[in-house]
Amino acid sequence: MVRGWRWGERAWTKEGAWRGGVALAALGTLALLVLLGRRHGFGAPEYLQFLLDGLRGGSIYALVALGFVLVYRVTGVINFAQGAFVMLGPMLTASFYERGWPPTPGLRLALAALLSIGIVAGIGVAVERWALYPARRASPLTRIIITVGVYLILEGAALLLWGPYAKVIPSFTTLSLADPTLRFGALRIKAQSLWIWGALGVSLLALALFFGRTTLGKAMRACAVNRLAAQLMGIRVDAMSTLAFGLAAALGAMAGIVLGPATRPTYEMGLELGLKGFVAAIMGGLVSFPGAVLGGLLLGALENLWAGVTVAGFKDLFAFIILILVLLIHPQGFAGSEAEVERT
Amino acid sequence: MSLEVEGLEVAYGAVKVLHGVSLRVEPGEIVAVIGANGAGKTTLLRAISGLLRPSAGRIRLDGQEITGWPPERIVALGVIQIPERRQLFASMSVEDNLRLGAYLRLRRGERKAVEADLERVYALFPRLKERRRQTAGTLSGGEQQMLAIGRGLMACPRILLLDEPSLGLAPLLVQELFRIIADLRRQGLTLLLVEQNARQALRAADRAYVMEIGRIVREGPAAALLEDPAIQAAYLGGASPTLPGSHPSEVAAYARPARAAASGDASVGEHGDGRDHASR
Amino acid sequence: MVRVSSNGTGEREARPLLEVIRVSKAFGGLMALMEVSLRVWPGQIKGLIGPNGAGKTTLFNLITGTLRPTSGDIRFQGRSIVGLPPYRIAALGIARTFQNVQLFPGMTVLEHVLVGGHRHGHSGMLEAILRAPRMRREEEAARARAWEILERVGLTEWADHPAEGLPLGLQRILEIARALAATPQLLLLDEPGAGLNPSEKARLAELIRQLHQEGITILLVEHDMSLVMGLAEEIAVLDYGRLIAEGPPEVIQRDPRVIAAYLGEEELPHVARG
Amino acid sequence: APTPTPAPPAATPTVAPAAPPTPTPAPKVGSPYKIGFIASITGPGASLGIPERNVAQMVQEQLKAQGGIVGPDGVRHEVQILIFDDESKNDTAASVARRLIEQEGVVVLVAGTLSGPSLAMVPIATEAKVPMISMASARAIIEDPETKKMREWIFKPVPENLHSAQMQADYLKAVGITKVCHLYENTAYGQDTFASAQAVFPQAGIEIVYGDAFERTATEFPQVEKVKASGCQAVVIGSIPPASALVNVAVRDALPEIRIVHGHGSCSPDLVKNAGAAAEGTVMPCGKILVADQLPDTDPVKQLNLDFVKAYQDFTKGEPISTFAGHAYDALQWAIAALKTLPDGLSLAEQRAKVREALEGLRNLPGTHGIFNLSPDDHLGFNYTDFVMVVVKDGKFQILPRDQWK
Amino acid sequence: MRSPWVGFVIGVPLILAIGLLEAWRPFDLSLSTLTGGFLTLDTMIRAGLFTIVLVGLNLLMGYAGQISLGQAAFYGMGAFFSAILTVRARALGIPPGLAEGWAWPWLVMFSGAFLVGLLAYGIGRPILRLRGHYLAMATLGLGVVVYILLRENLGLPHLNLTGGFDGLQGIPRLRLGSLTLWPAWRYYFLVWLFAFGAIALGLNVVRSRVGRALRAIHGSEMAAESVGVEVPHYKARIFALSAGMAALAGSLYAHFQTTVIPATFGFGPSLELVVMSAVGGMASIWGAPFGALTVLLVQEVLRTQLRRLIPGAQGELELIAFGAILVLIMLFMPEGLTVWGLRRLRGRRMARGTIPASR
Ligand SMILES: Nc1ncnc2c1ncn2[C@@H]1O[C@H](COP(=O)(O)OP(=O)(O)OP(=O)(O)O)[C@@H](O)[C@H]1O
Ligand SMILES: Nc1ncnc2c1ncn2[C@@H]1O[C@H](COP(=O)(O)OP(=O)(O)OP(=O)(O)O)[C@@H](O)[C@H]1O
Ligand SMILES: [Mg+2]
Ligand SMILES: [Mg+2]
Repeated sequence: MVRGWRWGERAWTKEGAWRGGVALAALGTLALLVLLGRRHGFGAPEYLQFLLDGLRGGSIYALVALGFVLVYRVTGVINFAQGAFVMLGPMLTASFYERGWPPTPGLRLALAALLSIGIVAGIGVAVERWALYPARRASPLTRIIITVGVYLILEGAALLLWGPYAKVIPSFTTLSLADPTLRFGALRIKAQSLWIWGALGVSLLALALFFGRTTLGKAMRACAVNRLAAQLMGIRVDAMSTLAFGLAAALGAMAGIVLGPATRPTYEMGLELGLKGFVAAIMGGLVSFPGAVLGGLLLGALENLWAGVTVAGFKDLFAFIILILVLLIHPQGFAGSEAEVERT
Repeated sequence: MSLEVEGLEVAYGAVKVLHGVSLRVEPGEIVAVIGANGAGKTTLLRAISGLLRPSAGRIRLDGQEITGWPPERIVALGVIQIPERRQLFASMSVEDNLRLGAYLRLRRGERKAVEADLERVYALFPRLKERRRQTAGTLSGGEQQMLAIGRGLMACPRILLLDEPSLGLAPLLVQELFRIIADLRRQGLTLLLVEQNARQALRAADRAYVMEIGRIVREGPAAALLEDPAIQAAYLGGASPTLPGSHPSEVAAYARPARAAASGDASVGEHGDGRDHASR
Repeated sequence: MVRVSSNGTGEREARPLLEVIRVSKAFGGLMALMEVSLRVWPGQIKGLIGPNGAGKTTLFNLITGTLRPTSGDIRFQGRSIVGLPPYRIAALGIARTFQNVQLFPGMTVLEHVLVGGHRHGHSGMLEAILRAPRMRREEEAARARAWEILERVGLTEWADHPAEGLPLGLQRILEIARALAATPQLLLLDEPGAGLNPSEKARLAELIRQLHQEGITILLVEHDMSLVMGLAEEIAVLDYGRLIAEGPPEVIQRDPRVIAAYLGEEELPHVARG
Repeated sequence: APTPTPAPPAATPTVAPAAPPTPTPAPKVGSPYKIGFIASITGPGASLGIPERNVAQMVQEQLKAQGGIVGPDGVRHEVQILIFDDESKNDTAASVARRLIEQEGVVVLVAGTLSGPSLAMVPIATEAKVPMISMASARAIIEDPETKKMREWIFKPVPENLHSAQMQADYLKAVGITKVCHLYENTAYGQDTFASAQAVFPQAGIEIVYGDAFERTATEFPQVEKVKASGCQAVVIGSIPPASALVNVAVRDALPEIRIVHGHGSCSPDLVKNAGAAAEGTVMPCGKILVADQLPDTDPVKQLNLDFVKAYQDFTKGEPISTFAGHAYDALQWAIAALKTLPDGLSLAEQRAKVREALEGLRNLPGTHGIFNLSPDDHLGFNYTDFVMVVVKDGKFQILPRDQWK
Repeated sequence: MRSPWVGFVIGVPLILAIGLLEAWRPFDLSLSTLTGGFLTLDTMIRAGLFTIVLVGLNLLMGYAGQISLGQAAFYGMGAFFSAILTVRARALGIPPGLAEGWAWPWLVMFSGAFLVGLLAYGIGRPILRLRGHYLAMATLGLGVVVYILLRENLGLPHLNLTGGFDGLQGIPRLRLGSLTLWPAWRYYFLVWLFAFGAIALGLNVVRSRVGRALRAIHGSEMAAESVGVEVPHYKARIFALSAGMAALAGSLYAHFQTTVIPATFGFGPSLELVVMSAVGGMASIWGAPFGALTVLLVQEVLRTQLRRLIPGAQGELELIAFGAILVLIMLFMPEGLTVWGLRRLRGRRMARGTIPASR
């Protein structure tokens, strides 16, 4: 047994120490956060507020990340156009809403949102049919670059259509610009946050159930894992990939729409959201829905905490350092249990 | 179910691999196809399944022409292939793999029957039951092969195309496999069997075809071929210096013409996209 | 308490080339290998057989450093190699082939063999950038060696061919060629016969025998009994991660446990020792 | 001093689009002049660059309608405005500038929506000896930050954050505030507002007790907690809508009573559109263009602004006016004014040199933001008192005269 | 590819001819007048700079198979290293005798490339343990981190080394003794000298033991290790080499543009580099100049010609058209221009350069 132990020791000095060190660094950062906050005299209410706000921002990242995961799971493509879908949703909704018909604002908003989601889903389908299906034999990187091209086209089109100015979507709760604030003691929660969390919860549940439990969901996953085998099972691989793009586009549009009242949508909002959503998806292991949500929430919360206690200019720096740390500790993302496995 | 292939020609890119292959499988029959490495056996099965689109020739199932159909339609007719190199869903669990085998049945709502079949497959391969939650990609080679076979069976085939099913199986399991094949046949299933283990294949089969460089060169009752000295020498292990395949450089030279430029599209068929249904 | 049977092989003077000492490997809760001990002597062809999932490939992965044992020690030439990265182990003179062929897509057959000879080169990045004379000399020598090896295994005609276009049987031969180019002392072959037809297997056996005569030690995993029994001087049998038998082929073939777990009642192939 | 235009007061030389072509009896026609116009039509600067581009197109039409410009020697010259997009990227800006200078032979560049691309074009214009008028605000564009000397060839008609900080300081002092928080967007513009405030406020006895940046795309503003903790009496926001509107909302939400002061970047109807009720009561220094209709009739730039706004809205079919459109207009007017001083028959190099001289000699030139007085030591020529303080009331911008500051 | 050096036989004279044309301007002809305004010397210089970066990137991505979405960061590091040490030389206390000599910028340039390479090696060891998308993400993160550090004055605002958002201006032109490498055509020769050097270097690497090892790593790390290829070393080294080349190009860029601004080196530019690499053909060294030239040229042509086709077309339509052209290129030449072109030239399908998904 002495030998076994000796080996164990060696394992510790290499892999273990490495991971331990990185984990220690992460803990240290967290301690630093608290320490820095003390400087401003922050107590629990402030931290809680940061956390709550961060969870809202994080929920948006999570919603965007779900779209990435959806497409990746089915087609093996990282869809950089996802950000554009997120942008198109609220931009379309706002412009339909501005039309002023039907006169009932609530109905108008609901109709506008539904119509927009439908249109964006259609765009998603079109993108898959016309730009990705013809390239189904090309390498993943080639297809990823195609999605970059698609992003540029959609962004350019939005700029042409709507100009560079921000649009306004009314708060879902009041149907006016002002979003009510719910106060719990010193804590403030925007009413729109509840909508965002609701949308996230519903989407996550729906996706997890669909992909985890239904045959169709599993079949969609199978397409990306082994295309040839999927065909041999009688799965219509091409239809699945189209469906995935349509769904992801609709999901992205929905994310953008619930985010709409919390921000002011512009034609270029897709880039930043797409990037953060991508980060969240990767942190979650790229194929896991709960992982992506966890990734998004974690990213949002930490980012906001950091911005709250230190200089905000470094917010993104912090986010990406966290990302790199997560990847180094867990090279497959922290929820990547279902990650691709290869064996001799 | 009967299968009829007539004058089939298939090419990878510009390189023709099958030069007019014709064969028949009668209902309830086991037909074996044997041949050297690279003769085109796998290509033939892929074409039948619709994964590759033939440039000429016909494929008929029970008299109905299915040439050029997309694979999902062919699979829906009950033509199930257990492909070469297993082609598992590597990152999914063993059980998910098996269930996906029954994808079309589940879509049709045959939930009960599928569950029953799942148990039957587990009974055939207890190892798989032990490992039902394990990721398919981490199974051992032989376990993977069992899974591939089990997955094929889950589809409740009417005609089963087997591409080297004994690859990587331990001797005991190879015996088991051929027992299963015999069983299936008894149940009325039609089988087309491609094997390197030619002796076993010929023993199990009713009739057999011998393929060389994309052509059928012999056919006949399996028992007769098994006895044929030329066949024995070439494919059953009795090496004789006069036959192709007896010396390294000769085999290489022998297979060469078919392949001289075949590499052009090497990745096409591998990934199941050799066919081209880009008709939309 | 190292338990290595040397039945029928007599006393050995030299120390074992490879020594696997009470090695275990767990995947999560699953014990793929349990306290397996094994010795491979210089110049031996040793067979390793066992039912599917017995842990043969896992053992190969442990020896070559692709996986780390959960406990136990592995020694090569008396020196522990546990914890070394695979390339260091390869540099010590252990080469292998893979059960699921592992090729370099896009590279030709010749290039595969050249990569195999990688460890004999010494020129680094800088010399490559500058195309230093030493590098060119090395390159020439490496090519000559690669051609030699291709000739031996009969792949010369395919030299400039992308490897992924080869039929499976030749791909397996190519893997052996690639491993040979590393001039290993110990060669691990994982089911080299799978997917070959009988006459091709015969050629394979011939090749393995030749290598043996050249003094390369071989550890062979194979399910084709006529192949292993014909080649191996000694056979170890794994079942469910445990070593259940070890000895010369004649003995193993008759071992009831091996028959029950692995061989079945099929007529045993005629064993011709050469 | 070469006052550029002849007769009717310099105020409305080229504005009226409907004005009939000058009835000068068949003047000689000289070679056309080219103005290179580079704006950030796409990319992050698009919300600034697109109005600028619109102005360039509008001015081009006006010039066409007028049949070009007439030099001091009575020779008529066509003027072409070559419009290019720099994609908000420095490299593209530099590349396009080189192309315009070398291939197209422009006499003067009106170039740069953002400070980055402007700065990238500075060395190119300087080396090629081409006068360049930027539409961005950073001081470093016209002044070398190391030597504090004017850059010989570079001009800009855009007030700086320094100016608006002075105005803000005046205001804060007048209303008796000594402790402020400063929130700025994390862009070149935002950082500059902060630097300017740091330079100006202390002199007026105002302390910045807390200052921090936020991302332009942020949806959450944890900085608000620190504002609360710092105990400041007012929040100064250095940002551009929609970001400035979102911060405004967040601050208002957490601190319903605190005074909010914006910078001139927020002078756009977008602020009100995006912030809604939260914008009520906020004040900010703005160029006069925003509230031209409220200016007293005596104001020398009132008419010019009214005409410009009308022309712009006619041309763009009702786009809201923005200060950036005003900057582009001023920049083009400077260029045209300078071109008008050129006699016919000069070489390109001579034309460029002459235009540069003419630009340095512009005096009392009315523009959308005030009266400009340029000199070799001042390539901007703006006086911060030309800003007006405005307050948002009932969703509208209203002038807040000094005597009403409280 | 029998002899990849054929490229030089065509490329070098062409580049020389263009340079001489610009230097002498016979009959007032210039590159741009000859090409109808499509191609300018400026574009050629930029293409040369990107070629240097892309050769490194192709080695890293096309050959070794390690994706980098943060290459612009190394480009930026080189640029800022040169900028800071020349513009801020005095403030940093470098003796004027040294800092004002003509050799100083060159010294800075080469040591910058070396240091950036060294740094990349250090970063590469841990990061390159990641694979596929995870690696892509980590390099993307790295790029963003570097960009923010440049933008935020390395976190040391009081030193103001990088000049923040506005960056640094007034970087001197390069000199060789008393010869200033300017006007543009002189610099053009310098840049393309380096570019061809990079190509030659890249070709040498590819056709060597090292190059083979890299491709093997791309194909199967496990198999490569099994024959003794020191996978981590090679990955880190090629990462360092590509970073060093990017840094060198960055320095050259700084002396060309004379201003450096952090936004030039963010995520967008990194992505653009990958696009250029893919358009040119990742798995080929000659893809580098073709990719750079094609992308730049398409942009230029759109910028100058689209308005002729569609009156009033500007930025927005350029963006759409560029996106569309990118999609079309990738649809019809999925392996990039070079591979596609070579196939056409040889009139037969040659071996696929890209590596199919390993399933
Ligand atoms: N994807 C492909 N691209 C190009 N050529 C291919 C492809 N797949 C197979 N080939 C070539 O087609 C020929 C027939 O191959 P096939 O796989 O059908 O043979 P096989 O009889 O199944 O051989 P094996 O016994 O090795 O499985 C061979 O020459 C092979 O090299
Ligand atoms: N990564 C892993 N996770 C979980 N189980 C694993 C993993 N790798 C291997 N196993 C299990 O360990 C056991 C031993 O596998 P191994 O591949 O060594 O078998 P083998 O003897 O080579 O079998 P075969 O003859 O089928 O190739 C198998 O049951 C396999 O499922
Ligand atoms: Mg086959
Ligand atoms: Mg195995």
